[in-house]
Amino acid sequence: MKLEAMYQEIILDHYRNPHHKGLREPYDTEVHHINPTCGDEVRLRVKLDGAGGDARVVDVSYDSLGCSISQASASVATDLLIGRTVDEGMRIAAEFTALMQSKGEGEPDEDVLEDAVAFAGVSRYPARIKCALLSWMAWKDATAQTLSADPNASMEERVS
Amino acid sequence: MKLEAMYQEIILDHYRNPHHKGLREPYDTEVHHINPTCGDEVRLRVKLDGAGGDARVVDVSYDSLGCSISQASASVATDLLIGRTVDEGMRIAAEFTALMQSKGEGEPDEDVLEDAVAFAGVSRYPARIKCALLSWMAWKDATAQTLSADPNASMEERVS
Amino acid sequence: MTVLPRALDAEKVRADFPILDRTVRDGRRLVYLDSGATSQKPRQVLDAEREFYQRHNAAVHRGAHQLAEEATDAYEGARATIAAFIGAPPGEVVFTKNTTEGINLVAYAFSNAATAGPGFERFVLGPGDEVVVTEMEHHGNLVPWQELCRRTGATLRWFPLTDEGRLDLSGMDELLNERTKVVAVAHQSNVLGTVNPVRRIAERAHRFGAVVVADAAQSVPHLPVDVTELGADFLAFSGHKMLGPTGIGVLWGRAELLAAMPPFITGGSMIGVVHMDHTTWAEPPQRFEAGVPMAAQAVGLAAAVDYLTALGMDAVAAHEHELTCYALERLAGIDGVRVVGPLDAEARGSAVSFVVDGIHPHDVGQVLDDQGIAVRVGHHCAWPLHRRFAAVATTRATFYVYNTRADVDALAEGIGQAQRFFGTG
Amino acid sequence: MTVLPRALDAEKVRADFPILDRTVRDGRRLVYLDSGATSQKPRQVLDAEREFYQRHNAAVHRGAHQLAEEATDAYEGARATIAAFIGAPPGEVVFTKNTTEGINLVAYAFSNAATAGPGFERFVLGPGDEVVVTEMEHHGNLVPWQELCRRTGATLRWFPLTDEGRLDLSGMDELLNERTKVVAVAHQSNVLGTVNPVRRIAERAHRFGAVVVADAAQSVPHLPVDVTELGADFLAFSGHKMLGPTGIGVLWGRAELLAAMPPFITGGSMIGVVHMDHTTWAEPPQRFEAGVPMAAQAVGLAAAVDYLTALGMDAVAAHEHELTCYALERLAGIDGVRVVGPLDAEARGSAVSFVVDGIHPHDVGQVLDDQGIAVRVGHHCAWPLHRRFAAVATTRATFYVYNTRADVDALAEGIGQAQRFFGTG
Ligand SMILES: Cc1ncc(COP(=O)(O)O)c(C=O)c1O
Ligand SMILES: Cc1ncc(COP(=O)(O)O)c(C=O)c1O
Repeated sequence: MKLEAMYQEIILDHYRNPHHKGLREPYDTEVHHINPTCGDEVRLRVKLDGAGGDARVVDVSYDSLGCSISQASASVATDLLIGRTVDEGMRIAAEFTALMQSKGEGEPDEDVLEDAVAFAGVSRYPARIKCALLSWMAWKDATAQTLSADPNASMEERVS
Repeated sequence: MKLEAMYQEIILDHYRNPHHKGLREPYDTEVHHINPTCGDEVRLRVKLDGAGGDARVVDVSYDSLGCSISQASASVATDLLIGRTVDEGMRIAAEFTALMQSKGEGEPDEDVLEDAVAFAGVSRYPARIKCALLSWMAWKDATAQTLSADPNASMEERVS
Repeated sequence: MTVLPRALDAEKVRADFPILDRTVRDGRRLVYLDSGATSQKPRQVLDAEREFYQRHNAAVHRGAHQLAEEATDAYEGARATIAAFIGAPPGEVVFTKNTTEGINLVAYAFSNAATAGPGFERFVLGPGDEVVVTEMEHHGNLVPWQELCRRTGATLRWFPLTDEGRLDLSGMDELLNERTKVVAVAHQSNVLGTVNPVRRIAERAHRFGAVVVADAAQSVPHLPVDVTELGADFLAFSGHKMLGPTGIGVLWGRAELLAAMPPFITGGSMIGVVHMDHTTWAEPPQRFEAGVPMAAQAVGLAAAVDYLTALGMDAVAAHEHELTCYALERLAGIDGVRVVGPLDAEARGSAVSFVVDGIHPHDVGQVLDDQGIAVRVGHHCAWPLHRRFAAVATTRATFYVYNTRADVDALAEGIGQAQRFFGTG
Repeated sequence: MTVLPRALDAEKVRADFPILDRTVRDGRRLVYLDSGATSQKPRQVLDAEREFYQRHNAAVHRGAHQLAEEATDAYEGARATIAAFIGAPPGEVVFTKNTTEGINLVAYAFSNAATAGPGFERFVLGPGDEVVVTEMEHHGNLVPWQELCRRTGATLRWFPLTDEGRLDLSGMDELLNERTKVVAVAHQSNVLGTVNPVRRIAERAHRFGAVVVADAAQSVPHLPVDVTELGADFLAFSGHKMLGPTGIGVLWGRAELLAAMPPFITGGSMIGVVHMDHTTWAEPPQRFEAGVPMAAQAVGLAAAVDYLTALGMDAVAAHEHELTCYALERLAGIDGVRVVGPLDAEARGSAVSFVVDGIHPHDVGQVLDDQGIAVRVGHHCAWPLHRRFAAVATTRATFYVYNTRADVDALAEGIGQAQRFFGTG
């Protein structure tokens, strides 16, 4: 059974008890991302303080429909992102994306990714990578929109 | 060499010295048929006397561009059709069409088809059957148009 | 005395499918329950394709040499075989790459007719006209009609569904009326399994002169289908779902409609005469087959049809019916499992979609996959249908000629395993 | 010092093509000179397809089980292989069923743009706009543009030809102007063999913002083609002409144009979100690949590309160049034979079309066929070109990797045989 390699305890814990879940005020931008192959969705809000890469991520809140991997990933993402600067967050997101694309060969840096290292096993299952990335994509999108203050884009359905 | 089975002497004779070739007056209907796979063309005129199936085929004249088989077939067709009634002509045309579709298995009736029996070998070559039928199709079309006196259809390019 | 259909011997059938011998996920027996997405191929089909390439390959309809004759014979012979399979004359069968292309071909005919010139008025569509689909359609029989409406200004309407997963025909008398120009409906739903009463719908639609398109992607592979009995005007299906190769599909259409229909994809081999400034069209079916066609795949599909015919489509349907009954029974026996679709197997094919309380379909599918069981999870290209049943996604098992009761048992046990793993069972 | 390309060993190549061992017409050696219509397939390609079906077959992009992962990997791996072959990123490669579909896909984008909503304005076309083709186009790169003009009210214009069979570019400055929105041109003519200066045309067309479509059906199989060097915006070609399976083709397009292009065939797997009343699109290339794709054929085409890459496209081109020179020389030596197309082999591929005085091409082809020589006769889907050269039809020989000088000799002798038979030689 290789199931445990994918569904590490950490993942199941975050899935059962997600952190920072629920949509909160105040926020700058809300996005709605959808995985077109399975229909999973996340609504995610970002509140920043400051401008550019040095802006601080004051809050990330979300509501989502999806599988254990996408739920746990959203929970882990908020843990990692809240309180960082945008630049730091983007670096972590890049590291996590690289891990997901590593086909099980990645050697995650626990100092950077913390609980997110538990997703290493997911990268062996191509169909699940999008689940793990859904909320990260949404966060990147919402953050970019906030920084460029594009008022239109916020509420439309986006496909990750 | 099976070439001779296809290019019977009778066919080559008609090809080199076609009968009734050239467009003549008077005529009721002229049609222009084209073989879309190779571009071969025939312009064919029909002059009938009378109405319905008993009408007499007074003249069939034609001008054509095409291979030995299509040229010889036009020549043989005019030999067989001029002077017959429309009903007789249609019967001969049907017999000839059946022979062409016989895949080399047909046993042509020489009393009906006369020189046209020489085309039996052509039916083994699917790509050439249309050549042999081109002027027959044109004659059937021109005759039908004359009998129904459809004035529009006469000069457009038709595909056989 | 009724004659029972020959029974299908699934074990014997399995021996013809090399892929079923392989293992997955570290040595698990492959339990393939995803034939609704695409079927596996028997040796006979692969052999037919290879034989074509190794002996007769040439461009069909384009050469005067022996190989070209043989290739053309093989291609047109395949057309005749497939036409006979659905009770149609060969001239009414158009080869496409898949069901989706076939449906688009008809949809584009309706918008192209506006500029196609005389002879094609039958297909002109515009504002005020209505196109009717159903809420259970696969995207392949929904989006092309949405797009047609967008191009022409016609209005899209649809049949709703009952809670049981059947078409709700109660509003049919209003829905199908003098404005209705096209009715497009799945013969068998790829999610619910529901077999729709195409004939009844067609009879009403025809009163108003509407054209009826049946999406037969999930019916022709699984049921005996005769186009005359079905009553539709067009029928589209895919080779890859019926033991045939990928890259080949069929659009059947009534001869008089095909003749009145402007072309879709244009190019070589579908023309009458070509000038720089104008072109005329060949007769159907050539008019709709531009370019060098998928000849080897047509030959492969004909071999698949021969294979199915040898089994007997009645026997195929009976075999699937038995598996469906058994699967519905086994699933009913598992607490926390809800089937989305009819719970009885009448007028119902073998697609069995379900949700498991507390476990997302992706996670159900993952646990099944870990045991070698291949199912599909997601919206199965029927997103509006899933919204209707308030499900983001479902897990779907589909059965075919090579499936057995043991496969159903594996599925049921696998679901139990998922419940244990996620602590919900 | 110049590095000579590796020479191609045609005898060794022939051993990979089982069909070349067969005989035709009562025991004649097959001399296959019809690769311009479709090529033969090496064992390696047939093996790759079969291996896919027997080991990895599943619907790509649609499942979460192991077979679906493997099938998706195989399909996307094929895309990457083929993209690399033409110097493009994988995301710019769209799979189609053939060249014809690829060109139609672009042509329909221009008419669909009118109703496609925001984001697709780049492709809107209308009265006053001009679409430019050439008089040497294959129907597959002519009729779709005629039809586009018919749908949108745009005007079709074309480059004329010189008597030698080259594009007459003398009027280019007038022909390509601010009204020009599309320029569609064959990279290599399937009748004349002429290789057209796509880059030069594209440079002028791009000054006016026009989109340049190259029909590469006859170039990608025969020459090293790099999309960056070529300078076009779209490139279409067919697998079956380059040792690959039937039923698969490629449309390459620049990423920024693909992104701004509305879809053509709509249905499953090309969507973003689907509601009953509106739908959004996936990103390219998925946006243009509706329905279950021709996965096995993509894998087969990738194997064909690997085969050609192993031979080296420089070596392939050099081999064909040598055969073309030799064929032009042998044909020049026969009284009463006139080649339609350039008489020198510079900027010229291996399609050699000709007429024989006093013998119709059908009859020439028949005599050749009788000797086992497979050529094509007719207008080769380039009817306006034939009118331009006052020929109802021509006889065409085309060469590929498995042809030899002995095949050229057989052709020359066969023509002599035809002249003797018809008493003209
Ligand atoms: C120059 C050219 N363009 C387009 C085509 C069309 O290719 P296909 O029939 O594979 O779509 C061909 C070949 O038939 C060709 O030679
Ligand atoms: C009901 C139904 N319609 C249409 C399709 C589309 O078929 P294809 O993807 O082969 O075009 C499918 C399968 O995917 C289907 O199940």
